[in-house]
Amino acid sequence: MTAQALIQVLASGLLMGLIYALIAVGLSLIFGLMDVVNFAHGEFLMIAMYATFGLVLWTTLDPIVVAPLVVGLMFCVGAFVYVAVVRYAMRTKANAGMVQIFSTFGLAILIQGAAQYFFTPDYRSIKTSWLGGHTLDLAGIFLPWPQIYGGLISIAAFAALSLISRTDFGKALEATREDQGAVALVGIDRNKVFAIGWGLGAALVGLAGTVLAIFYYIHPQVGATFGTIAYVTVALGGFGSVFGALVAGIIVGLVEAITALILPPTMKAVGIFALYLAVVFFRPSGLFGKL
Amino acid sequence: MNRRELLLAASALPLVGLTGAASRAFAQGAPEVVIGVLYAMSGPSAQVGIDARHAFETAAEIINGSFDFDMPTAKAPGLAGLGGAKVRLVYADHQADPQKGRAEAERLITQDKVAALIGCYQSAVSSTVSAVAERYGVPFLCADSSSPSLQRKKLKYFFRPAAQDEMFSAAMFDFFDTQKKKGKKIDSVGLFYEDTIFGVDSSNVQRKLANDRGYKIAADIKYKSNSPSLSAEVQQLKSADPDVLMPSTYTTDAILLVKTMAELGYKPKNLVAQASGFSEQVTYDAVGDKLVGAISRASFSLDLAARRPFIGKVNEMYKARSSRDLNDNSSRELMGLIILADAIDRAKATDGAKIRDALAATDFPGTRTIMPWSRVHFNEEGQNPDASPVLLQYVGGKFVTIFPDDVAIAAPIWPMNG
Amino acid sequence: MSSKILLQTLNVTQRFGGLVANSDVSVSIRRGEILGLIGPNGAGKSTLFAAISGARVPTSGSIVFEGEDITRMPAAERCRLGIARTFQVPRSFDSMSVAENVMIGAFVRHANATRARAAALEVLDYVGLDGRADATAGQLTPPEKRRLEVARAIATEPKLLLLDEVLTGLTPSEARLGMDLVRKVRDRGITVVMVEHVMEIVMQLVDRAIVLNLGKLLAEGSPADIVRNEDVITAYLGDRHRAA
Amino acid sequence: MSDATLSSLKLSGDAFLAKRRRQLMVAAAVFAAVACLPLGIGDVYLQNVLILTLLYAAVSQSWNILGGYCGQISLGHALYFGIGAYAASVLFVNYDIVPWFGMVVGGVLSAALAVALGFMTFRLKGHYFAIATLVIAEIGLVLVHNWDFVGGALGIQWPFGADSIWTLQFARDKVPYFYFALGLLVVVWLVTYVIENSRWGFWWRAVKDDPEAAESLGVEVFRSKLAAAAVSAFFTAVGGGFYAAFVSYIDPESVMSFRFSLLFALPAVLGGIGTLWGAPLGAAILIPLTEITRSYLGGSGSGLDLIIYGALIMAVALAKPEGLLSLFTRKSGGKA
Repeated sequence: MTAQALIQVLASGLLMGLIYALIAVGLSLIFGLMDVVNFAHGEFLMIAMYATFGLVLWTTLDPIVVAPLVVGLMFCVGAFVYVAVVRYAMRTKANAGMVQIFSTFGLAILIQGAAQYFFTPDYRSIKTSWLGGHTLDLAGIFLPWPQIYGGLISIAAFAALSLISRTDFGKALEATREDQGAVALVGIDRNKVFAIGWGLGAALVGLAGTVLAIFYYIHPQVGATFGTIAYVTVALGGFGSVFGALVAGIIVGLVEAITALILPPTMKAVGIFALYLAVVFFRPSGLFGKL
Repeated sequence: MNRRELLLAASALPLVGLTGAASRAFAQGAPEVVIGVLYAMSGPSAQVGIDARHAFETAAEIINGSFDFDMPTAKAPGLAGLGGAKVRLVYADHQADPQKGRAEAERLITQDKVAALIGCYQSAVSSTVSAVAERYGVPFLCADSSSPSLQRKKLKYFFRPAAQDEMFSAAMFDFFDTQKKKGKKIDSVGLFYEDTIFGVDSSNVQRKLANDRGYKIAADIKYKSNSPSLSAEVQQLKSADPDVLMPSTYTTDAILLVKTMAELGYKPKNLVAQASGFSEQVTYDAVGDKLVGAISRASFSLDLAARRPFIGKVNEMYKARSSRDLNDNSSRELMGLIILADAIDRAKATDGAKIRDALAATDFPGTRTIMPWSRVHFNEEGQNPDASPVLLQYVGGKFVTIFPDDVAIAAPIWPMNG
Repeated sequence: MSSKILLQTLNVTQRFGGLVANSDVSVSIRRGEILGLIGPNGAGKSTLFAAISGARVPTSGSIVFEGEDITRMPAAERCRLGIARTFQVPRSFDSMSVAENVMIGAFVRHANATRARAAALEVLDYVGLDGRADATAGQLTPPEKRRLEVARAIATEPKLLLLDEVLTGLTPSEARLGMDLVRKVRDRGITVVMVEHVMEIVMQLVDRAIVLNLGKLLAEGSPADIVRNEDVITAYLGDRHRAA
Repeated sequence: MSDATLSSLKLSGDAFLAKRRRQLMVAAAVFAAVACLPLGIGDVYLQNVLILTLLYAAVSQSWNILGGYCGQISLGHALYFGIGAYAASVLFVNYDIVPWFGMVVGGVLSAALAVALGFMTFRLKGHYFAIATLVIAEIGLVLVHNWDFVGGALGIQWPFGADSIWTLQFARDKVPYFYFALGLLVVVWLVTYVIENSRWGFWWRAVKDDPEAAESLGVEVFRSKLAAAAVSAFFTAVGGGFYAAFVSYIDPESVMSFRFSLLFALPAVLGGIGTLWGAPLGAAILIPLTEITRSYLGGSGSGLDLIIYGALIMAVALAKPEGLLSLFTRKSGGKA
């Protein structure tokens, strides 16, 4: 394998890693806000991909153009899921952890079933788009435009997140997560903040969905493929840490690519998993998690 | 039966009754032969099951109705040997799980009293289902699992009319040999296969054939199915750049593979696929423009319709149900049911042993099928040794038969990416 | 070993990054006494408490219990040696009954569940919770929870009981009942160390007090000596008086 | 101590013993009733559902030992199930060693592995632990997938043979499997019952509620977790060995995929974690429901069975967070 090929693999891994980070950050955000792990996160991604696909088919516009619409839609989906499901899961005192895991897990199965019911299990993919199939050739290093776009979107999203954290709303989020009792006293509606938090988390994974829809295939189980990676990414970065999700996403992308070079590609997930185990062995709360 | 009724009522699912009624509505009044159909109807490979359902329903329509096709059981309405009995299909969902396949096979045999079973796509499931069929003495027609290991068990009730991977791969290498004789350069092959029974079995056969016939294996890549990215894998293929890329992949990965190859600027000199994902219309809908010149092995070719017009009609019937053309899988499934029905017709009974003997005695020319097979009969392992496979090349938005020469429509474009 | 000293800390220092929470603290706990460990907020009481109970290993220095160096010994092992503790915020096992909570402590001395149960019931009777044996721990009132903490600790049959602010936040009448309980515990022959910052109450109860300030040992002596100590008055009482 | 309180305390102890005895009698009655089921149910399909229900009840109860009693949520028990299945299959198919022994070998291997992995993972808390278990099981799956000695992706087919209780192979008869699965459940239940009232049982529950407080009361927290993991893994593996004999064909996906890890946790969670009857109750509802919806709704390929299944899990988790068992028990003093 030449040096060029190595750079190629690393570049591809980096771009994929940025997209992983974008998929994962919503999960981490929700956890940071209210200590809930959403096991239907991958299914949110799947809904966003179907939504992108559907809108592109219906409006004949480009996935990039419909993206804001999908993100808005996903915000509503996230807020709705909070109001309709998670709110109740949060109320229980007994087995709180289990209830959260299994209520969102039940939701995930239900969404998969519904997707199969409404969209059939067939594989969809967006055939033509501005970026789809186009590649940037940098002296023999091929960088597909959809992935470059995904990487840029991801960086933009993280920049926006760091800005949001400085706004009043960001402070309200922070306050809610620090002390849920106290915020009620200063007039912040906890449920509203959580609903918005869920909306935001879903919107972020929705954004990732609009990117993936350009170059990945879409089917009812597609969330599972990325869901596991998202969980490991979030845990590796540290639950609740937005910056951790970014760093971990990039690391996961790179490690996956490198493992596929060293080991038989069938074992490439092993690299990510082993890395996770090694990291939490020394840092039980991930790279940037709070203890 | 009562207990089952009770259980159903207890589970408070009125829909259960509805689906049961719907499948029973098939045959009203007339005597019927029940055949159990086992596919994954939910989960990642559910689409195959749903396509299969359309194929079987088309086949049942042909068997039960009266059609002027030169195929067994087509002309007479129902099965003449059983007084015009209609074929009724009962579907079961095995979710690609061998345990569930086994349980569903038993349910079909003991509750629905099926005369025979047909299925299963996933070789792992066909494995447990064939064992159940053997134990209950009910014939199992393996329509589309192509793992060679299935027939090695020497089961009495196992029958596979279509080719298995050894025959398919042998056809590919026969094709390479003829190309080589024509002076084309084929020195190395690149194996790219998923880490499932299908992929591993296929690659084992191909590796052996390549070694036996003196082709260098430039790449031997086993990848994880449904990976989020295939960049690193494709990069390795690109570095190795074999003369022929031989993928054994399912639909999802076929789409991703082709997209990734295009993105990374890798144009394989030639691509000869072990069907599966590369015989699915969905793949060509998605990435057909990048697959011009790709070759896939197949059990089926629509080109044959030019010689046997009824194939086109059958395809239309299928298309009306599923809105897609018959492909490698659906054609085998459709034909499989007809072969099974023909045996039941000749057995003049729904008794397992008699159907089995009739199946074993099956012998008719391939021209009476929709397949490119030369003959339909079974050896002592239950395998049809004359299910001659073909190679199809994707040219001009459709598949063209290019091998073997006796059924070829056009000369192969080789190399596909010069 | 029948020395009068039950436990000693020798030059215990605890650093958290740049912050020094305990600096060179050497104190002794005498057999059979009720010792108060007091100091204003941030004085390093809890840190020293954690070092003695085994919740944290100090950066340097050592801790000796009955002549044995236990500096690095895990909490569970210390418990077997005879050191028990309570928590500032009561941490009952809320899915278990009150009796079962106490049984956890009793299992240190009784491997058999029936005997552990009997021992637990005896302790519950002793601390006055016998009527609540079958209640779920989560249902107890806050003062009852404190009592349960003490009961659990006693059930481990300790030589040394470390009480972390057991009297804080109680009403005067509840506090009095609590003090009675502490005396009763000492009458069982258990040495008691109480961390408190409500000095007024503690001083009525303890035989001796140790005052920490800014991580250092400030004063040590009888309650009467302590309240008269100039340093203590400026560092602690003065502070409090000014704040009040 | 006054005589009055003494006698009241004694009563409390006696009441406790009476309760334990009553539990045992209820169990005897329930298991006896279940043992009679094959007399009335001759249908092979229903027998199959019953066997799976009993097997999942037993394995979920094994999961419950670690997850429910000790509070360590494992999402990777498929690893132990797979080890059991593979140990029994490899020993039987390659070395002619009867599965009875193979299951025990698998159990011991799994228990040893659980302890070894425990050293790595038991420092982790909450989701970090759960994801570590998931990830380890996935690594195991990939390794088995690529390990040719155990058949790799091709799996292992048990040879056809005459019906025999030694080889646990029965061509058509399901009843022996039924009694084996029931026997396994009874053993796991009894082990749980005995441990529940032993020092280990109490330690586990203390570790689950508050590990730090437990540690201060002399509980060997780390060792408790290791012990719970070992017992849990042992019986999960025995269940896996039985499953292999029952299906007589295994491949990595069909015994080690993440789906199984969830399926082992689900009955206990829905029935009531950390209880004696939660897992069996959860399995008794969940398994027949999934099997029957799949068999009678799944054939359509519409995904309706998944919708019902998902909605059920969600509904139970939200409506009865303590588990369905709370519908049946009047818990002392509690709200339920």
